[in-house]
Amino acid sequence: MVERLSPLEPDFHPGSHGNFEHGVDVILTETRPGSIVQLAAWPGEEKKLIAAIRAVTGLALPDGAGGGISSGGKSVFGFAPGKFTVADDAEGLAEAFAKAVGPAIGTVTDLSHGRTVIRIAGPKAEWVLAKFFAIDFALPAFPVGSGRSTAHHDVFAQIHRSGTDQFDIHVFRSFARSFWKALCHASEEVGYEVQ
Amino acid sequence: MLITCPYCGPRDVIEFTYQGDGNRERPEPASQNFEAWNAYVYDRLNPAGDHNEIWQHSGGCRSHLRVVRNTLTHEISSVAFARGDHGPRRKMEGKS
Amino acid sequence: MAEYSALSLLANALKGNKDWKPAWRKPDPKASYDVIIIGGGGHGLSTAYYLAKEHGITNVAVLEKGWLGSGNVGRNTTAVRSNYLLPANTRFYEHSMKMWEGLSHELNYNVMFSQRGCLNLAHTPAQFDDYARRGNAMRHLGVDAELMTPAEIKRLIPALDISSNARFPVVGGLMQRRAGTARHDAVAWGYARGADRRGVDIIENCEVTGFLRDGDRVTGVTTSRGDIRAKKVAVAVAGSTGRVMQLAGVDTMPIESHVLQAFVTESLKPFIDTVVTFGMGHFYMSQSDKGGLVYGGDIDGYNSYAQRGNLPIVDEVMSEMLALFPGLARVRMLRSWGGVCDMSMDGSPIITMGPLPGMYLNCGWCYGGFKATPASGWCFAWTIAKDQPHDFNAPFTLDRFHRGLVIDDKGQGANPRLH
Amino acid sequence: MSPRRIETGNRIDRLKTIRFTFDGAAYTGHAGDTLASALLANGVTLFGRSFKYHRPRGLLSAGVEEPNALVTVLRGDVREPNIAATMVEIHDGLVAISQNRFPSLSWDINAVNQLGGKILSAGFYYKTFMGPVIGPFKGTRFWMFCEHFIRRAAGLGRAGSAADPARYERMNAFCDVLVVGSGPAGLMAAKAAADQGARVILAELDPRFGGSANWSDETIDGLPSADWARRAVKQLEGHDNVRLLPRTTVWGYYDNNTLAALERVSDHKENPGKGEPLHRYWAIRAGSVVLATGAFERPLVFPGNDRPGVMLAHAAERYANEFGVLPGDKVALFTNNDSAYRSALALKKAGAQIVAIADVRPELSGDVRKLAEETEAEILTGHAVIATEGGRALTGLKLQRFDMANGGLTGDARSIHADCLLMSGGWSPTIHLASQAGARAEWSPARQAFLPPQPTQKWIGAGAFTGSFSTAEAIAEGRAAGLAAAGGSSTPTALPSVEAAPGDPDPAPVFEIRAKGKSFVDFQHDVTAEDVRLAHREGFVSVEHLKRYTTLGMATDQGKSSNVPGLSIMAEALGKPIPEVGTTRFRPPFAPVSIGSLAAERFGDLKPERLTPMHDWHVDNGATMYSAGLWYRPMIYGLSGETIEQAYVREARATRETAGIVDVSTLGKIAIQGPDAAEFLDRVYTNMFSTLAVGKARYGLMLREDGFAFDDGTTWRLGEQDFLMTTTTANAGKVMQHLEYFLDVIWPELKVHVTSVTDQWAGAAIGGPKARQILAASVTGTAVDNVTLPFMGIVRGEISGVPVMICRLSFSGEMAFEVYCGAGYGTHVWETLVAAGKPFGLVTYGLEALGTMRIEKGHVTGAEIDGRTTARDLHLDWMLSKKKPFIGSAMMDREGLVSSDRLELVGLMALDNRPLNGGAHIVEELDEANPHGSIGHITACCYSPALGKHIALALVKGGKARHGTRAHVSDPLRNRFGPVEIVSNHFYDPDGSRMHG
Repeated sequence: MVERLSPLEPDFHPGSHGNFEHGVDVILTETRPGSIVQLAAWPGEEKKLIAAIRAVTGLALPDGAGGGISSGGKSVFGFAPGKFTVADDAEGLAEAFAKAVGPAIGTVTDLSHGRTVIRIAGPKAEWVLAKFFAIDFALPAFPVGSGRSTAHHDVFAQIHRSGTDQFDIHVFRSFARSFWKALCHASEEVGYEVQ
Repeated sequence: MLITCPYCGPRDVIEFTYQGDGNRERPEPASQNFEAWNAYVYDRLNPAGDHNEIWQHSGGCRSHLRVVRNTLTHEISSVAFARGDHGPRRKMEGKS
Repeated sequence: MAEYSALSLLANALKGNKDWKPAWRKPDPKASYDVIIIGGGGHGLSTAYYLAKEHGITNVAVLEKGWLGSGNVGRNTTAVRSNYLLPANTRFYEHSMKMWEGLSHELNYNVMFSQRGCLNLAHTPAQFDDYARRGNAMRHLGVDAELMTPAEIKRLIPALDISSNARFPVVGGLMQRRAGTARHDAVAWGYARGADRRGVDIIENCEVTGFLRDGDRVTGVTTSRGDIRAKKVAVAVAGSTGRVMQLAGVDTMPIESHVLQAFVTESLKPFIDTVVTFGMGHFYMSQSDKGGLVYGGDIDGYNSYAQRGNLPIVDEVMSEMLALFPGLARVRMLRSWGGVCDMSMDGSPIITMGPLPGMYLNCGWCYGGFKATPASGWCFAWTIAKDQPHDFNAPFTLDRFHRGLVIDDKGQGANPRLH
Repeated sequence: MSPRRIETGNRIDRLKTIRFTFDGAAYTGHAGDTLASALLANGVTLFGRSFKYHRPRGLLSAGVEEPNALVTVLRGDVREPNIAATMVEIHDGLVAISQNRFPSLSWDINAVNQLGGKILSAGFYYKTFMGPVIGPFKGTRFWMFCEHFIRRAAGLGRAGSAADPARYERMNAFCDVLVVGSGPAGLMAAKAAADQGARVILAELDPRFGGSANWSDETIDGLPSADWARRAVKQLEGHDNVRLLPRTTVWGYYDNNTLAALERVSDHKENPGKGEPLHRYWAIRAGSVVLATGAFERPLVFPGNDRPGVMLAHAAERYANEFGVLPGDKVALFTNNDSAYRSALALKKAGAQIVAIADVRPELSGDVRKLAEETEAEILTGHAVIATEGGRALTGLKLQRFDMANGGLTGDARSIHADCLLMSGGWSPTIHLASQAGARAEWSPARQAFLPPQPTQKWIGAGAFTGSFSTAEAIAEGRAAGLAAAGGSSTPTALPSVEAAPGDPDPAPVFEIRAKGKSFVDFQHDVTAEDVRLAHREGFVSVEHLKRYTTLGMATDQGKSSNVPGLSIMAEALGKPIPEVGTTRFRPPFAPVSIGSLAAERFGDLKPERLTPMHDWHVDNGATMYSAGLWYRPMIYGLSGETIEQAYVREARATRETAGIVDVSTLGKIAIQGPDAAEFLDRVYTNMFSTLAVGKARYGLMLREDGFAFDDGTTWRLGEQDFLMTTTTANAGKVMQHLEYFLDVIWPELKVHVTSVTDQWAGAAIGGPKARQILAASVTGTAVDNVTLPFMGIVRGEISGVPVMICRLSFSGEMAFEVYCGAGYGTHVWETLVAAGKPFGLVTYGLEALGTMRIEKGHVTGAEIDGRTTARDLHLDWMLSKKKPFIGSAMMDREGLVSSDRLELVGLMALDNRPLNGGAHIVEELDEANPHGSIGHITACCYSPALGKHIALALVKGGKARHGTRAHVSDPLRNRFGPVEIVSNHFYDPDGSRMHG
């Protein structure tokens, strides 16, 4: 199979950058999942869709708006009423869901190429993200596993908190390089490493 | 200004797109009542006080919301999903 | 010797400035008038002035809820121009421009109309063509317009970033040399003084609380200072049109009220000598004679009567400002304020008889009200006096929306937020 | 040691000497100094020139309210004008210059303006400069001639044009309690809220927390107040739920408790850290707010009150106690209240001689008299200052007996030598933020001040802000406010005890001493008491008229010190109490805010760049990129030496002769999925989509609700319930919102989901006579012949291992195919197609050639669908289904949309064989000297290689009826006039035989 090209390529520079003399406070990476799928249930069919997600991925979604979970290279989170983003390191998720989610339950939209996932991790991850997004990143307000839909000016983002100090940011592929550059720029203050 | 999206919670107004007077009811698609159509497209309630209006959380979950907001103080007294809601609307008057 | 002149200034200074008279009287309202004008802003005052001067109708009262000029005439960014795309707008605003050119003398009051030019920057060849279309439309109606190259623009505005690596490089611009700025408050005061001296009663702190009716017909108003009857009642309250029309039982209008913020920096030595607008967003700026950069951008984008803005527009406007003038990053915003605009459904105004018998309506000015002040009052006075519109305002009817005769300079349809 | 440096001064680190320059002269100061304190320590008295009269001015204050001592700070070419010297922390290498003077601060030629004082009264410019009504100076010319000089005389500092290399940043913050101000009230509030477990932000505009505790020299909890403050700050630093923001001015109070603050992160540093911003703009969403912003001392209005050396009393106290600078050796005090006695005593303790205390009040309380006696000054109750002496520094003053009851001055004037005069007109609570988030301020006749209004948002006040001027009250109110803001209840522990100088918080109601000479109300704008009275005579009596007519309170200090004195003078003239004159409502910002901080991270980077999957390939292969909205698209792939026109003509010609390929990834793409998808499309598009077969595409047109044309594009039916809609690049976002609105608000019963998949797909359009051969050579898994892939058919296959979707449709008018694949494979598929096309002569083409071919075909784009045109105007009426209603169908036949004089789409051919211009107008009769009679305009134009002519699309009145007739282009802007023939917009291959093959 042909390898997918990352949209970050020419501006992806592994190594330490910025004010890192006293250590790096965030690590930036591109997670490059093999599959990203958007699932959307018809009104009243959300439970069935959640069951299908469990059947396909083995992930049990917690209740509540923006709830999510990740495990073993797979993650899922709600980003809108009845709508979920599922990502998997492996390819082929869309096909699997196409079988599991019938037209009576909802729709499956393959976004494996359409979204780029940038991970920011480290003790200053909240600090750096607060420069972009007007949402509360404090742990009580944004628990581990959950997702948020938000935007930084023209750049729409779904943010999945995949760890206490770790966030996966799903952005439109066409904006990814611009956003990446901005994220690197904003991380200079705290010192960052690209992995 | 913050709008409390029923799905996303309180968010800055920058994430929302205003869609105007939420009292208007669109005539049936095949309606030939042109005055009703005109009223629907052009005539707006514009009160100084509580205003029933539609917003889209375009920089978030993209739901449309029915918001009651005071146009003098910007205070928001209620927010609900617009979808499936049969909240207050203004029937567009007009002779057919 | 004119009442106001260099000589009178000197003569008064020698007498310790003790003899200056009030710019306008502060009369109590009479029981009735020939014409009542609701709204002591620029448009209401100029309407009163031209009713008296052009049509000999002097038994006129202007009713102002607060202090005179407290609405948008004192809250705008003072630009005066007639660089519109569509002929109905161009003709009307050009009429206004011609009146501006003689206004200080007309009023014996220096409104400081400074024809320093207004430059619209274009950032893509397609946008440049759009501006060319507009400029040519102006030229075919006898209005001045010219295109400028980036090099010419740089000579005119040295602080402007025209480099090709700017995110939105400047590819050219449309210049109207006769456009410019005026001292906004002086326009209200000058018209007030002029109307007052022709016998018009200007009544401040007089809030209209309702309309007197005889059947459908409007026969006067109730106010915080008593009932006042009139043969004709004219409404010129842009920004409050929704509120006032509701008092007359007209609940819906093709108008939304929106807040438009404006900003001024601290005083600076001359920085730009013209009005300039950014083409890849919404930003306009000029410099006042006092030295403050006066600028603004988009409306906040939702119905409001609050005269207070919110932060997203502040950030947006400043970002666009620095995209053009990166040297201004350390200059500081001194003051911001909000005005309430009547955003109409096609971005163009309404000057018309009705919608009720005995009533006349002037509203829907969107962003454009200040520069329209002379022509708006002139046309409205004509319409009130003759019970028919002048050619200049004939297109600006209330029923044009329903009839599909919209005058949509921006091509945004019935979406007031985008005009 | 500097001439005025003394031993006190708890903010100064004498071990650190700092070197800086002011107006080119080298000075030294210490760490902790402001530019004001350092220069004052060096004996500098003259700091600036006033706005109108260019009078010499010194320091009035020690803080943010400073109206006089404004300077420009230079960093290389970057200029920061109008900064109060009192707010500049010195650092090594600081370069500051004075402003609004020529040629120098001490010899300013414009000081001549003082001679014209009476002529240059308030509003004089409205009465003159109008010029003659005839002759060369008629109209606006004379005014503009005068204006030229007025503008140059006006203004303060000079802005630069050099781009600022500094970084600005925005930070979004959330907290339960925001405490604004860190005096005793603020410290107590922050502590109380933090102890309740609340998330707290404490913002202080000074570099040090503590506010008045830093200089009041009181005792709190048995400690000197400054030490008490240090201890309190240390305790707060130990809480991980507290964020301390020094150098942070909270300047705006917006809706829903959103506050805006400016943190000056590295203004005070010679070299900021790597990635460290100069300013950080905090947007804070606070559950509740404690306003503990203190109060501003007011000047008194008397002749010569602006002389350098005349200073607010507490400011002098600050310079002595906080900065270790004695503002004068022989100091006099002029006051209407008790608070200033403490200031006099502080200066006395710091080593000054207090030569006299003049108090407008006839009597002093016993406590205060005791304080006064401690200063060893001559005490002159019932006296007022009626004049000051000196040039660029104070040398003396004149006093006279004063009767508070009637303002009368009696007896002989007395001269006193002094080099510093402290004045105090009482205090005005700093209610600015409260005024932004509250009702009308309330006048307190006792305090002679406006007190905070009733809140309209969630805030609680504490300390001097509320008019409680004593430290003991501040401490009690601060703790109560912090507790309440955090939702806690009162705790029984004792409050810290306070030992402070006694005093009555209420001043005498005296603001002005009316004597001969200019008495300044607004120092920076040179508004005098006489100007206020002139405004009254001319009827400008409402507070807003006063402000606008005289410019009172409009200077950089926004009337912080002048507001109440100005109002009181107007109130007296009107014979009304102050509250009936009114108060101006304060607007954001509380203090001026750098524009860089507001643009924040978007400074230098206004908009993100949107790149297609093949972007790097285009750049690497010689494309000139064109910025289209946020996208970048290839404009041409120029060969060396080619002009733009040569390049696009070559590209278009080659496409029509062999084949060309273009990146179409930017087209908006929306997945329309669900059982009602077809029904939905029928309602959205003017034409039918429910009849479209799976595996087929159709061109569709949308109208707005008002019946005007909105957008067009092809929509592909990929499955029974699965459509892929394409939109124009420019309208992708708008169309998406349009669809979402109808599904969410109008037709919630439809089971349809819409998702933006623009970024999922890379798209390449390959067209031309050889296109099918090239495709056939590249694609596996499907045939691409006319039967398998007819016009508007869709097939799936693979190109070099990558799954692709191919639709046969044409924008260029040639036999053409759009090839879509996953965006991550875009470059791979593109390169494969380009390589496969090489033997056939395939060219890559850009937007210019794309535009050329579409003009030749007469297709419309955003230039024609401009929001004002109808389907009929564009000859798309064939797409208006009569079988079903659709969005806009009810409105599209209104009178204005069907009238015969509408502009309609036509083609134009230049008859003079010269290029046409976009935006040129069309006329029937040419009149170059006096252009008129426009019948339309050109929307797009090009040189057509297919026709060998300069052609254009145009919107022209009458439209089709004019086909075959002659008209003229009239383009006075570019001086291009000439004959054209009006023809059909379908210039090339009108029956479509080439694309149908």
